[in-house]
Amino acid sequence: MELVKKVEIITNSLELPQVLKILEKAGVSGYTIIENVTGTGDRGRVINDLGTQALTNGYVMSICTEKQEHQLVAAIEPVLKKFGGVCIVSDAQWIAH
Amino acid sequence: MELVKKVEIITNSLELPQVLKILEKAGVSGYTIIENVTGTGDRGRVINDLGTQALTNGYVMSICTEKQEHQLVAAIEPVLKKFGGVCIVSDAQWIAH
Amino acid sequence: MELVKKVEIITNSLELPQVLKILEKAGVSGYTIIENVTGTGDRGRVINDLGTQALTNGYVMSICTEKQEHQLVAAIEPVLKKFGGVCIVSDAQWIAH
Amino acid sequence: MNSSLILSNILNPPVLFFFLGMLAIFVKSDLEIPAPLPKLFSLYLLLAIGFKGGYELEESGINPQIVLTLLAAVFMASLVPVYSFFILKIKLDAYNAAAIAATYGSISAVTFITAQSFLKVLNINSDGYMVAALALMESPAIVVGIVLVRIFGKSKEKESEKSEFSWSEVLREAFLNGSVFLLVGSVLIGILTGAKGWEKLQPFTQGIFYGTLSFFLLDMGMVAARRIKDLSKTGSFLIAFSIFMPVANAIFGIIIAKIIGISQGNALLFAVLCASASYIAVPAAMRMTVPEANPSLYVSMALALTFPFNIIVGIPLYMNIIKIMGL
Amino acid sequence: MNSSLILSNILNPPVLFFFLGMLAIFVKSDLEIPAPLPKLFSLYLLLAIGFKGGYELEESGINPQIVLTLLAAVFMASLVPVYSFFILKIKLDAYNAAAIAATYGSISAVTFITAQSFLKVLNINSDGYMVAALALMESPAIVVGIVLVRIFGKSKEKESEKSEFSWSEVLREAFLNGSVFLLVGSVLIGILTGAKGWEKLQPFTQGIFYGTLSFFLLDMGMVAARRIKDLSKTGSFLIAFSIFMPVANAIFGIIIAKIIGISQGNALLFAVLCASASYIAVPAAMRMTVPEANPSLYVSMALALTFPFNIIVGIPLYMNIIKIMGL
Amino acid sequence: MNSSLILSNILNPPVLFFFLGMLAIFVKSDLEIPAPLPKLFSLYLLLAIGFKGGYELEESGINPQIVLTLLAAVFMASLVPVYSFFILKIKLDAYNAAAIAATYGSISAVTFITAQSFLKVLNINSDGYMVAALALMESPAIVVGIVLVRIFGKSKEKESEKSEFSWSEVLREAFLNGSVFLLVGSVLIGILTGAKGWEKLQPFTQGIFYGTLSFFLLDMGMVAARRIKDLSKTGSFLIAFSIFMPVANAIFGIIIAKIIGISQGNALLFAVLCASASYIAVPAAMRMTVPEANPSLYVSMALALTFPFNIIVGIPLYMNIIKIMGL
Ligand SMILES: Nc1ncnc2c1ncn2[C@@H]1O[C@H](COP(=O)(O)O)[C@@H](O)[C@H]1O
Ligand SMILES: Nc1ncnc2c1ncn2[C@@H]1O[C@H](COP(=O)(O)O)[C@@H](O)[C@H]1O
Ligand SMILES: Nc1ncnc2c1ncn2[C@@H]1O[C@H](COP(=O)(O)O)[C@@H](O)[C@H]1O
Ligand code: NA
Ligand code: NA
Ligand code: NA
Repeated sequence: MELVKKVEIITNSLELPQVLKILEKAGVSGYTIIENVTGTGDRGRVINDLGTQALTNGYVMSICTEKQEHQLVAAIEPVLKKFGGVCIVSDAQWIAH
Repeated sequence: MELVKKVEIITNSLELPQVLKILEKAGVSGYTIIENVTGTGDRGRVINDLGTQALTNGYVMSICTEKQEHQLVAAIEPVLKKFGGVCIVSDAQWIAH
Repeated sequence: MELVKKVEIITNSLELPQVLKILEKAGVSGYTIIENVTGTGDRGRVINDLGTQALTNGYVMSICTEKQEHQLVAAIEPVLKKFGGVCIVSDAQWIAH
Repeated sequence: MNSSLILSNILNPPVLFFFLGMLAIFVKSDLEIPAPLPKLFSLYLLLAIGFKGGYELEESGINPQIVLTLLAAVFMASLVPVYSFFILKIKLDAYNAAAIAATYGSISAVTFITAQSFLKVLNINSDGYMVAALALMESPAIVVGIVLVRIFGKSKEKESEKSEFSWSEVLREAFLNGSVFLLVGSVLIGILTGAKGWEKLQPFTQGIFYGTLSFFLLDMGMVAARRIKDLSKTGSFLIAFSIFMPVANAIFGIIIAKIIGISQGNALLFAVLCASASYIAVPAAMRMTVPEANPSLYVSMALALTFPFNIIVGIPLYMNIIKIMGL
Repeated sequence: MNSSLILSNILNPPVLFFFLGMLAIFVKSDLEIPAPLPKLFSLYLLLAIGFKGGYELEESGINPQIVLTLLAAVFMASLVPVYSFFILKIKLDAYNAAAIAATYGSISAVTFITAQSFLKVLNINSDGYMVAALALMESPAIVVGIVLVRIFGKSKEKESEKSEFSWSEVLREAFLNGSVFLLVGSVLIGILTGAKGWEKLQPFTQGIFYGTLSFFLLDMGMVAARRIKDLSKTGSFLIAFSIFMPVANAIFGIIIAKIIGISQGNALLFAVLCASASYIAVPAAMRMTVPEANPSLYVSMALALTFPFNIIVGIPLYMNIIKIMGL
Repeated sequence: MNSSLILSNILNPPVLFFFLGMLAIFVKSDLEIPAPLPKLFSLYLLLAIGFKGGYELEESGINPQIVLTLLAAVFMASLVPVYSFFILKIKLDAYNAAAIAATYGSISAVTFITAQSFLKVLNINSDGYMVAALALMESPAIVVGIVLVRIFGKSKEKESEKSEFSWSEVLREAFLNGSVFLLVGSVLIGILTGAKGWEKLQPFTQGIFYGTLSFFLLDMGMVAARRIKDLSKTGSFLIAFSIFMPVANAIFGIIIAKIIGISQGNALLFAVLCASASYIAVPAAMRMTVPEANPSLYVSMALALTFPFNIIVGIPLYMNIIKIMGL
């Protein structure tokens, strides 16, 4: 198995497309999305009970190399600063098909 | 990036409010929730096909400090003992907005 | 808390039953499932907008021992090779009820 | 047993869709009605029967007969879990016995609705106030069940933990759970808005009612069948209980119906309420208040056995008993 | 105020279901209408009123009165956020003031629909083209709000980031957000298919309309009540704003309605459009374009105060004012 | 081509809503119909047309003409994938050729339903048994596709893996996939409950039918348009295939319809069945049994090209051909 970095990003659903663009620019081999997650943070409670994604969160996870990770984190930071959210990095191993 | 603990808790959806109370008491800066996950454990299969949350699981993840983590784990344990579920802790790094 | 392995598998939803069989064969104590996640990988974009699971992904996470993990990874690899998807392993600690 | 009754029941589209749902699981079709669509149907059905019951109640007004019926309903809902508990205690611990007893003391709204639809096929009248009986019979068993656990359960908990138990939460769970709340609320709105409101909502609450019921029973057939394999761990005692207890409760209900002198149609609905078991509200309450009990026991008994039994065999059987007993 | 108007409003099933939803949260019932079911209802309602409005417009044709009304609609939708902004600036920074101003300049479709249903109870006519006014009033406030931020917001951003701002995205968000798009699209389809199309879709778009509205308001009652605790952080200035501003806007709207001489029913709908605040399209646009503003402020004001106020008190109150002013 | 036919098709609300959905994606509106709501509509449509078809079949009874038509249906469903395969093999490997061939051999239920609605606009009769043809044409192509892969696919798999392949699973996937199962089940229930059942369910299965179809086509327009960019990777050969093959299949179907002498309305439905391609059942089956094939090829061809082509151009075109050929 290959040593990799696992990057997880949680932010407002509306910013999801922007996050995916950043991931693609960093050249990751893929990512996985969980939509309409909720939570609490500095910007208050997020409840998924309005018929809009404007006020829910999106979760994206991507397995990438350490180099890609650095690029990713640098590019994601201003988005999080502006719209809120978190970016979590951890070590992992993986096999892809 | 800051070294942090990632705490993940999976338990019966009905106990979710109690888990969130424990998180807030421990003073974590936020958490993320995925509702209606399913699974299998000692208490049997969980299928999400009844119009009730009584028999589905909730997933909560919180990034916190090591100190908060200790407090959390201690407080969560009796809930898991009584109602079932698991609590997973791992190392990570993060940036928040 | 006990040192454990966290295994995460993301693959086409149709293969979920097969993955669960492998988990059960490896003797894991349980697993957690998130259905209808989406993503991108070598097999292209996955959008959850058709009334079928055929083209969405399933996410399974299982906490297990290192020994079970080895068995799991070996058994999962051919499935991923054939139908696509990824398997991620990381270190964690846990308490179960 | 009168075979035309069985046929009338089975040739009812909702019941046939129930079969179809079961069949889908047995033949391993990948037919799926994903969450939360079934929730839409069940909320709709509660709103619709509540609203209709309220409207009919407003039209008919209250009379002593109604009061008597409602008292009988509360009586049965409180009594059934008590005797069920002692029967179950023969083989089970107090936790599981109480949880199952509560399950059978409470009711299944969709079984009630299917019985209404059966009466409609036979052109037998029933009254709107039976919906009030339905609402009244959902909660008492939860309270009785918890009282039984408090008395008979040898608590493994330390005293400190025991103090956490809160009656206010239990009572809220019992009397304000979603289905009771929506049902009672819709009854009240039906009463308040009367004929005017009925006219406005009728295409929604009545027009598409049987279609939605069919759709919901299609799903329930799948849900029930999915749990049938869980029965293997249940044991023959509980399997027998899931069939015979409903019949006994129904007969008991019919006797009471005869005593208080209610009409054929209402008697069938009352019998069905006594015979049916809860697989939503009660399991949710028991999961929270009696976590020691095994949910897969009480859920699979109510869902995989009693529910299909009542839908397919029970409803015409109870009608037959009612006819034999000359109501 | 004419108490029979209040009663007519309150004894309307949709409004009662709204109360029931609020009550569910207050008594902590576990009643739940899980996502995305409410989305189904809101999409349905937009499609249905759009299609009906289009059909009626096709029947009646266009006349100068209609053009005048639609111009008045755009005028109010652009003016309300401007004066609201300067009132709000007394206590708030430019970001929050602009976001709240935009919220109150735009409209709430379900408030409009509830007012239509109130007119139906009273047998007062209104016209299909008011749906076009509804559609026209949704977007301008978003643009006005962003212009206000651009002028008055002391940008904390560096110049480099500022350049990222794209008007094309903002205008798309304003004029092509899902609800405006579906509404306008359905109006056009209603116009194009006329009486033939109407006949075919009528059981869907009309038959089950009030039932679905009731269901949706049940949910909206829960959604509104859930946000009431957030009001504690809002402060009395904004609480007062959430009640008095709608009334002022409605009166302003009624005066304009009198000047341009539109009928009682249309005047009520116009007043309600002026009085209502957006809690979906505008928050989404503001979250993206003015992330510095606090969503829990503008969402909870519009949803937990203005919306219930309009549904319960506002609609009959504005009707009363219309009657007093002799329209 | 008769322009009034095109107009009749396009001025049909469901078709206009399909356009509206496509437009939503093209202009980047944030309109969204989140999962699983579209599933609700598609299950509803299958249940409704199945039930109606069954009821009509029960009324009309079986005759040799019906048997002949159903045989022709199975014949075409088995033949189309064979000749499609050999055409596709010119440019593609056996896996992709077989998967696409299976896709075009099978059918799209919503195209069929839109054609029914087109016939209704034109007041042309069609028969309930065509729904049985629809059901019969869904599965054979799956089996044919897999047989073709078994014969022509140079398996990269080791022998040990090959043995894992299970025909029973394939046949289950082919004949018991959710849509076939629900459709056939609803037909049978429609037959069994006849006029009585029809009367009860008619407001549900018929009343709200066109509205729900409109809603579903709104979604399908979005789904189709979303895949249009994927076509860039498809290449002109496959793009041409997605348009010309349906027309060829339709003409072939019309010739057969003429030979066996079926009515105009039925002939159109038959042509549409031959012309349409599956984007749900077959892709699911192919994803499992021929994982070597690229799903974005067969899904985007069927969904982004053939489906809109049939809905917008194909249906009136095939009707025109039928008229020209004097059926
Ligand atoms: N400490 C945390 N742990 C896990 N998730 C978090 C944490 N802080 C914030 N989040 C997630 O990020 C979202 C946005 O955070 P914020 O911008 O702080 O409001 C929240 O709604 C949570 O879903
Ligand atoms: N080993 C495990 N790995 C991942 N999730 C687990 C594991 N064991 C239990 N769970 C989750 O926790 C829930 C409750 O577990 P239990 O109380 O053991 O039935 C299960 O339904 C699973 O979702
Ligand atoms: N690098 C990655 N990081 C996270 N998820 C991935 C990654 N690569 C693939 N996946 C997930 O696995 C699914 C199947 O991958 P593939 O077989 O490569 O198309 C994708 O749709 C993603 O959900
Ligand atoms: Na009972
Ligand atoms: Na307004
Ligand atoms: Na075909």
